Amino acid sequence: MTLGAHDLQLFSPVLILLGTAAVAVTADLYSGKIERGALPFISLGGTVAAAISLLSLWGRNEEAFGGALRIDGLAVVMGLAACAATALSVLMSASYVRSSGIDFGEYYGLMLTAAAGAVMLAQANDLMSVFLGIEIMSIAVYCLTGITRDREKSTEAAMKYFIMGAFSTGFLLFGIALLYGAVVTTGGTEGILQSPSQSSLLRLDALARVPANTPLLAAGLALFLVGAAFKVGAVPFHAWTPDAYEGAPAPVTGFMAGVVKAGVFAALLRSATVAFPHLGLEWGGALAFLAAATMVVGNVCALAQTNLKRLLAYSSIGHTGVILVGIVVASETEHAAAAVLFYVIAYVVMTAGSFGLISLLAREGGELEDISQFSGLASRRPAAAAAMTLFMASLAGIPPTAGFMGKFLIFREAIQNREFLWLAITGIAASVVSAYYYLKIVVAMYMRDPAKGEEFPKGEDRWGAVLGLGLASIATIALGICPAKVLEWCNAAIQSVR
Amino acid sequence: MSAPILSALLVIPVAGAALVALLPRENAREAKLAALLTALLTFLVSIPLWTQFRPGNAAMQFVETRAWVPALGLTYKVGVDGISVLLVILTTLLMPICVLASWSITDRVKEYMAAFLILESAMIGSFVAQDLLLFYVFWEAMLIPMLLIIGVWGGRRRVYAALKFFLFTIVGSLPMFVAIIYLYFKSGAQTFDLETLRAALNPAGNEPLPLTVSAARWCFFAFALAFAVKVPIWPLHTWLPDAHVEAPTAGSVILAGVLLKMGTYGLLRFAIPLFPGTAAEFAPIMIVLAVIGVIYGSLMCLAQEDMKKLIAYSSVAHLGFCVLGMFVWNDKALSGSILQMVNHGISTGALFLCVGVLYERRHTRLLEDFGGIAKVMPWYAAVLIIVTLSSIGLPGTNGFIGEFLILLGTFQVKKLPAIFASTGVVLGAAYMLWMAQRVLFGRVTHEENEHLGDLRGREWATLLPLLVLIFAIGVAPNVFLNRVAPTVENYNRQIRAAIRHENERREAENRHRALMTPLEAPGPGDSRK
Amino acid sequence: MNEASRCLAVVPFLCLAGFLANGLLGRRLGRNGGAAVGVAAAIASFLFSIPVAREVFSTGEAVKADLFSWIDVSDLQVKFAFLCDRLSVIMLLVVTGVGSLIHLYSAGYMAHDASVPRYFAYLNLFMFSMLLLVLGDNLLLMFVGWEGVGLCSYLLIGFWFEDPEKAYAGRKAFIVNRIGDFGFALGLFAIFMVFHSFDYETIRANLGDSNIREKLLHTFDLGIWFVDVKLSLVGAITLAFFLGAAGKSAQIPLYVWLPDAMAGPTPVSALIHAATMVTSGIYMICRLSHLFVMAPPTMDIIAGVGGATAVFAALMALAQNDIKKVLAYSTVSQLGLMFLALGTGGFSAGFFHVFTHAFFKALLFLGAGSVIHALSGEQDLRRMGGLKNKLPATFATMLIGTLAITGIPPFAGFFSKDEILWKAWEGCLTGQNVGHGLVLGLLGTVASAMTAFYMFRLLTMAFLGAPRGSAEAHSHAHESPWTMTLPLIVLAICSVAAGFLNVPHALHGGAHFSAWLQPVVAAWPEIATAQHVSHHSAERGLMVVSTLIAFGVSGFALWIYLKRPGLPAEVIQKSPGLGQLYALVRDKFYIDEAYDRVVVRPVKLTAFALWIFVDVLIIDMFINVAALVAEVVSEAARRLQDGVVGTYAVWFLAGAMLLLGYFLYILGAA
Amino acid sequence: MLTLHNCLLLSAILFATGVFGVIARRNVLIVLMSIELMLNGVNIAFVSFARFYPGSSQAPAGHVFVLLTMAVAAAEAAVGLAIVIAWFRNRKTTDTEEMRSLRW
Amino acid sequence: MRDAFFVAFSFLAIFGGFLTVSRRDPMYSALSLILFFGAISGVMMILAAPFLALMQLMVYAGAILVLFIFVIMLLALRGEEIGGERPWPLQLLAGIGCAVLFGLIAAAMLRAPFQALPKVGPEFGSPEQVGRTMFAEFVLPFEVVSVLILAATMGAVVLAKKNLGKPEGPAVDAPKDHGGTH
Repeated sequence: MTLGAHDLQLFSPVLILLGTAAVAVTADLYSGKIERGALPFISLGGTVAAAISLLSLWGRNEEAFGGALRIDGLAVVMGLAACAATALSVLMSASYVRSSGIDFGEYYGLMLTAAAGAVMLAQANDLMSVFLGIEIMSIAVYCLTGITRDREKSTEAAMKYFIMGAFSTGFLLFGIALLYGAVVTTGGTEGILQSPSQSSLLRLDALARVPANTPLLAAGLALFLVGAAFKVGAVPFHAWTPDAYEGAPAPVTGFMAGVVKAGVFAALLRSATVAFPHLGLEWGGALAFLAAATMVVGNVCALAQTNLKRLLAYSSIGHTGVILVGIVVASETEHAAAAVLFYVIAYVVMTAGSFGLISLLAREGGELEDISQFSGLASRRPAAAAAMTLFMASLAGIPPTAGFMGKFLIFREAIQNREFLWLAITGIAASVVSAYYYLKIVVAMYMRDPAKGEEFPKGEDRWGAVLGLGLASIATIALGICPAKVLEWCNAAIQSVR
Repeated sequence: MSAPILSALLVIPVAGAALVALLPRENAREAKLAALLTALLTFLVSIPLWTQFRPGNAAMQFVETRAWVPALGLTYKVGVDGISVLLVILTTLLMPICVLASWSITDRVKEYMAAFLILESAMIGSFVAQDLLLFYVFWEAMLIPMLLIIGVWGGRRRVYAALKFFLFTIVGSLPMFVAIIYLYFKSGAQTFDLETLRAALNPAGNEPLPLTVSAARWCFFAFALAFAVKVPIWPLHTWLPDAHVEAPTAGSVILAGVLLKMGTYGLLRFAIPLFPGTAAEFAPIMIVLAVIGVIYGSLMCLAQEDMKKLIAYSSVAHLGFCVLGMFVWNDKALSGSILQMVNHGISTGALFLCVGVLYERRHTRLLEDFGGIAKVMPWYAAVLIIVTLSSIGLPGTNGFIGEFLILLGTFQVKKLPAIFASTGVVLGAAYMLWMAQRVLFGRVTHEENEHLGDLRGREWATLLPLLVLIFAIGVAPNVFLNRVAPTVENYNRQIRAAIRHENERREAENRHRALMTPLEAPGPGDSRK
Repeated sequence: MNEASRCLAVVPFLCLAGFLANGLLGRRLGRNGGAAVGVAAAIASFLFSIPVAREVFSTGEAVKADLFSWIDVSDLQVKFAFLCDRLSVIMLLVVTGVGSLIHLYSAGYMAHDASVPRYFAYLNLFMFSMLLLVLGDNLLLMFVGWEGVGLCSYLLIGFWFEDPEKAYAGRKAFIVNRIGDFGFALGLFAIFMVFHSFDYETIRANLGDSNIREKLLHTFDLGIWFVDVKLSLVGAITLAFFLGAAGKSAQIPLYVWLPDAMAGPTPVSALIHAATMVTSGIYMICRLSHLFVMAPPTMDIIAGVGGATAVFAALMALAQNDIKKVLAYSTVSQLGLMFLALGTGGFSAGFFHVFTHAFFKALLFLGAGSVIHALSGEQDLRRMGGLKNKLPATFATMLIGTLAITGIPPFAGFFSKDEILWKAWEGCLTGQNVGHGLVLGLLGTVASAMTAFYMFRLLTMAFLGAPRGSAEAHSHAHESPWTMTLPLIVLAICSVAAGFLNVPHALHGGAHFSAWLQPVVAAWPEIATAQHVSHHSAERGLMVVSTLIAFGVSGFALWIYLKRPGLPAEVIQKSPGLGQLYALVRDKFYIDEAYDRVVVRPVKLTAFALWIFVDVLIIDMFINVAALVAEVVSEAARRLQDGVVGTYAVWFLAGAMLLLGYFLYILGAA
Repeated sequence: MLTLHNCLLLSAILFATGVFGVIARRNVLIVLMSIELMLNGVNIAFVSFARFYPGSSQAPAGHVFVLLTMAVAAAEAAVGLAIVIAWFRNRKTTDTEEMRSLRW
Repeated sequence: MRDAFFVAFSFLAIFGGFLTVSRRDPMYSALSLILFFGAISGVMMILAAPFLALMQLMVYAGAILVLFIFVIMLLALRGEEIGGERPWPLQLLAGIGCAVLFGLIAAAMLRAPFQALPKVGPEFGSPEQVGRTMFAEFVLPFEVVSVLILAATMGAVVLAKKNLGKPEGPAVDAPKDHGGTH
């Protein structure tokens, strides 16, 4: 097999993103500070272009690079989610990076590269591309986390994130190795080995042909899940999340919360449907406990947080739990998979929004992190406060918002299956808790008086963040009120995987 | 149906809210005006609901159905019948009054008005929604605006009150959320459409009941909990006094006038029709709780020093009557309790307005800070007395009709509860007059009160419509009842039939099971799993 | 709808119009205007009721006026309609007639008050409600009026609301009445359960229906509450209604509000708390007499309570020094007599006493009013005396009133009271039910004897003897304006004449009044009425005895308070026992205090305790604790995140091992 | 004894050793090295699978994967060390237990 | 013979690994890594992957290890900067944990079917063969890895630069550049 125009076309979204990344970096290289204002536009343009090319791929379920990638609905939808997260984050960053002195090309370059990684991960159809996708994404994100390198917190976050990340990479890789072993050791009977193609050994569908009771498969799957669970921050692999989210610059946090989840959950769904269809129950059972633990721990820990970013980090853990519930149920009903897609999209939007607000309010001194610092925001910046309230409501799952629809979709599926009812009820209980801490923020913004001399920076020069917030808010409401179309796409996407 | 009146009612306030929000912050006055006009417009639009309503007709009217999310069985279906039409109009009527009553708000007027208008849409939505999930969406959508109204423009302990309100409600309603979804699947109807669900859950013929006894119990419990919190039914009522005390005047008016009705309305519209058998099974408990609410609430009033708290507790008592009237499935009682919902909205709303009048002048609500007000504010005194009388159900006022019908109807079915509840009427007289006396009569004890001005034009404008209604309903209740009655009769007929039928079916099933395998018969201790 | 019924339809609304005019435009009308409107409304209503009365008297048939259908829910259909039959026509005349007189009187009495319009507004509203009560053609309308008059008495008692005492008295009246109304309401519910209607006619008609009778007489066991009490349904119903009546007509145990009600302006006391409202209980029982006679136990209870009240109240009247309080207790006592009559089946007797009592008690109150007016607010008998010459008209009229109430022939009181006593003694004297009759009879006689005493005490202390009050107050005392004296005179005439409407057969009279009421009230006990004729001699004997007693006691009272004013004091000095008794009586047996201790305070205490313990301590505490626990758990949980990578790795490893173990177990086992 | 099992055991041992290093050591650099150990262990696994199940190919997928792993390892090492330097600039230490500014 | 070498290299590797994780001074660890990498490449040699063995030496020993040592010397750590040891109970716990982990994985591995060592041709795993496979079947990964390295370089440069503000000097080096742009 050689790489042809066809492959490149299918691969174009990733290429566009990477190209834009290179352009951003080089543009920065060969230009003075003046043109730096153009970087966001470049990156935005690239992202939009990538999104468009993704859309152009909608409906054609084809494989590229000899099956290494599969461009189908799932890939497109999750890719779009990643692009959306990127676009929003770029918007949010525009003013932030300038105020914190990291407005150089590499920032956008890394962001776009990570996005490319996520998009590729969403398309990955063999273990190797899964691995590479995750790695590209992760490495870029490590760097982004530490990019404000004169802030101790930032570097420390990067350090922790990196150590744990590399650690988990080891597990993931070992898992892949064992899966590979499982394929080859059992493949002889199936006659794959005789096939000239080596790459086919690593394809996900090859795993589907491995007998379920192969020990190597079991171990490999376990370690593979460990790696994935780490990336999405599921308990007990979540420990890095709060630190990384708190330490990273706000726009980056929003970015990684969304993009990483989009990519990894896409991979999980794909492997669940393509690689381990025959392990549905076991897979579901294992994740069910992870999901429950994740929802509980995440929300309970968030309750006592006073640092907004950290609180949102824990809340994101909680949401991971909910999504995992969806994935668990997906092993039974395919609607659940669609629900997962929808939830990820909703999550991307509202998270980007809520971190966007932090970026918007950041100033030279740094970010507003402590909840008390948001006191009285509503009286100084009503629009921002309103938007934040919207996002909080959405995260808490209060209608009519995207978050509510997402929860509704996922718990709907969970409740449908008697054996997952307990998950749904756990989730509901957890979201009661979550309602409380999201409320704390609203209370602070609206019902407390601003601290002495607390000046919230004005929004004039922050067109990007403002625009981003606006878009996120609209999307949050729209997804909450008329989700029909998006849901259709998600269903179609899932159909296309099967 | 000709014009989409209900949709208009849902859209106009939100649009108005958007308009208000877009106004620049400086001109608060324009914001108020815009809000007022929007509210009035909504009211005008809602008038056809009254005029074009076909009284003889028990079915849903002004129905609009559109696909919402077909994939999930969600439909946008709205309509009103005799039960809800009065409440919708009550809402649209109270809203301009609230806006007027909030004229003295100076802090963040835009947000205030916007919150109110959004709240109005949500409330109307919950009254007209005929799709369970649609209802749930509106139901929860009320939370945030109300939270802000209490928490931002409220009194000293407003944050506590707001949180309490929010958490009580959300803890109550999430189980309902689960139950709704559970029904969607277990009913086998695969829809959230209320009518279809009801039919599916109460099959007419001999096809098996979709829910097991325990499942039905859990679902009913989930629904009842959500609504019981809102009503509030004892002992879930403690959020109410705090919320009322802290909320701004208009907030209290809306809270008492409409929000609490959500609970009773929900019981009536959803909890009972969906699970008639279970409702009948739990009716004794509900009745007992209602009676406790009546007496307990009245007693509480005797212990209060804060006027708003007193009135809040009186709400507990009044709504106890409403709940009592719902669980006997007697036409008179039910008509009474529906009317009583409206009455309570009017009387208690007016009471809160009266308190607000004093509060604006003296910035206190403690009874001990007043006395002899009748001397300085005679008209105010007259109004307060009238409202008080209507609240204690004096004949000739609206309160009498409601309470009398409820008690009369209940007595036909259940003697003791009716008798005990009737004592609430005596206590009611005791505490309300006690309040009125301590505020109005005696000598003027505080010199600050010497020169309080009497009611102003704006305050008249807020109170007059309510006064008119108080007597209108009291003297000519038929005008209102004949819109309610057909629905009520039809409703009770259905429910009673359903109860009978379901009980027979369960009997049969149990006998059958007992014959088959004695062990599998579901006992009351059946758990959720 | 003929002319009479048209008038009937108008009558109550005239008063309503007066109320609205005075209430809404009071400021514009001013004092005189307000008074004029009020009086005009009352008189107009009287004039309009004349044709109605003529119609009724001429035909004997009821006049009806349907206005509109009021409440109409499923099987509950209540018309807003008026009915004026043989019973209500009398009340109609009394209310409008006496009412207009008292309105007129008030115009003079209140002339100097600050808020005349408000006063007349209330008074008109009262007339309206009272007429509703009387004329309503169904129990529900009666109930409306019933509560309406309660409201008005509340407003009028607390008319001078700036005095907290008065306001309190008003509230007390209302709440005590509400307790009675509670009974009334229960009665209504039960009635509806049986008859599915509130209309008098329907009820009356259906009483014949056998299975309804049988339903009514069906007795059920109340063993759950007390030890083995059997009560027939009708018994329960009538008891409930009697509770209502007791509340409104100030019988034991609900009489406590009436004495305090004297806080209101005196004309009000005359109209509401003597002539009309307080008698509505009797009216109601007469209305439902056919129901009551089905429940002998209730009848006995009524008789007993009535008798007891009569004596008890009279006893307290003996020792009061406030002129109005004396009259108030006397009213209670008289009402007690009426109930005594009702309880013994003398519906017409009781109602006749209502009729006559309306005149002379109103007269007495108004007279007292004019005395108070003359002494510019002085109400204490001990500071009066010697007013005979200052207020001749008042004195003359009040004398008549006194004679009437004392039961001196041939004044009105004689005939009515005699009939009551006869009904009371009847059981004894006819030997049907000796013990029963003896007790009731004695109660009645004692009560009337005491009446004679305290009335003459009052008269003497007020008008005769030497002035005891301050000299200049006495010198300023003057006869009242004609607006006040005129009503006195008219009422005095009535008090003389009214009696002759019902000269008993024993005196070869026609007993027209009883005859007139015959068709509308029940006859009970059947035997007695059957043998009525044969006991005229006994009846005459009773008359003589009671008359003698009346004369004797009155003379005694005159003698004491004229010749030996100090005597009571001395007696009390002599024997401490009597002294304590006197103190006890004077302080009204501490009933109010007892109620306060036993009922009012405990309720308030319970309320407070419940609030503190249940609401604040239990429910809210539970919630707060839950919140606290959540916070603590969360605080603990977040501490696990100690920030050390190594620890994170440990969890990671643990998780990895769990997953590995899980999959190896699940799949390895497969 | 050159058997698949032995090779795999070797890889597992090396992997476990690396894990131990990550958990038990406090010095960042040593932790990073331990991660390298883990990756090498994995490489051994790949290679041995490739060796014992070569299939028809002369260069099985395992080999290619090992190459990728090496590249990735190199990249990670570069990034990791860069982060170490950045962090060292701020905190003047390489002791992971000093990473306490983010916790709870 | 081959078995003996295998065993020897294995033990060397294990020993080297043990040394690496047990030294207190990173420099010693780094030095013992050399031993480890060497042993690994030996094992690879025995497992008939000469090209990989070569790569192992070049990449790991040649690049990564040098990088490590370079950084160690750059930081010129002093005692307290190196940081202390974890308390022994925790180390013990970690040891046990890792043992268990090893046990679990081993349990899975040992239940893999036994496979006799298949014969392979001399050119098995030769650079030529590997290259052929790679460019024939794994071209995407190959290209993507370049992206990965580009990203890594970018990040490393950004992170390791002295201070923020205007970046000085070229950020990326030319040869890696095209990796991102094709």
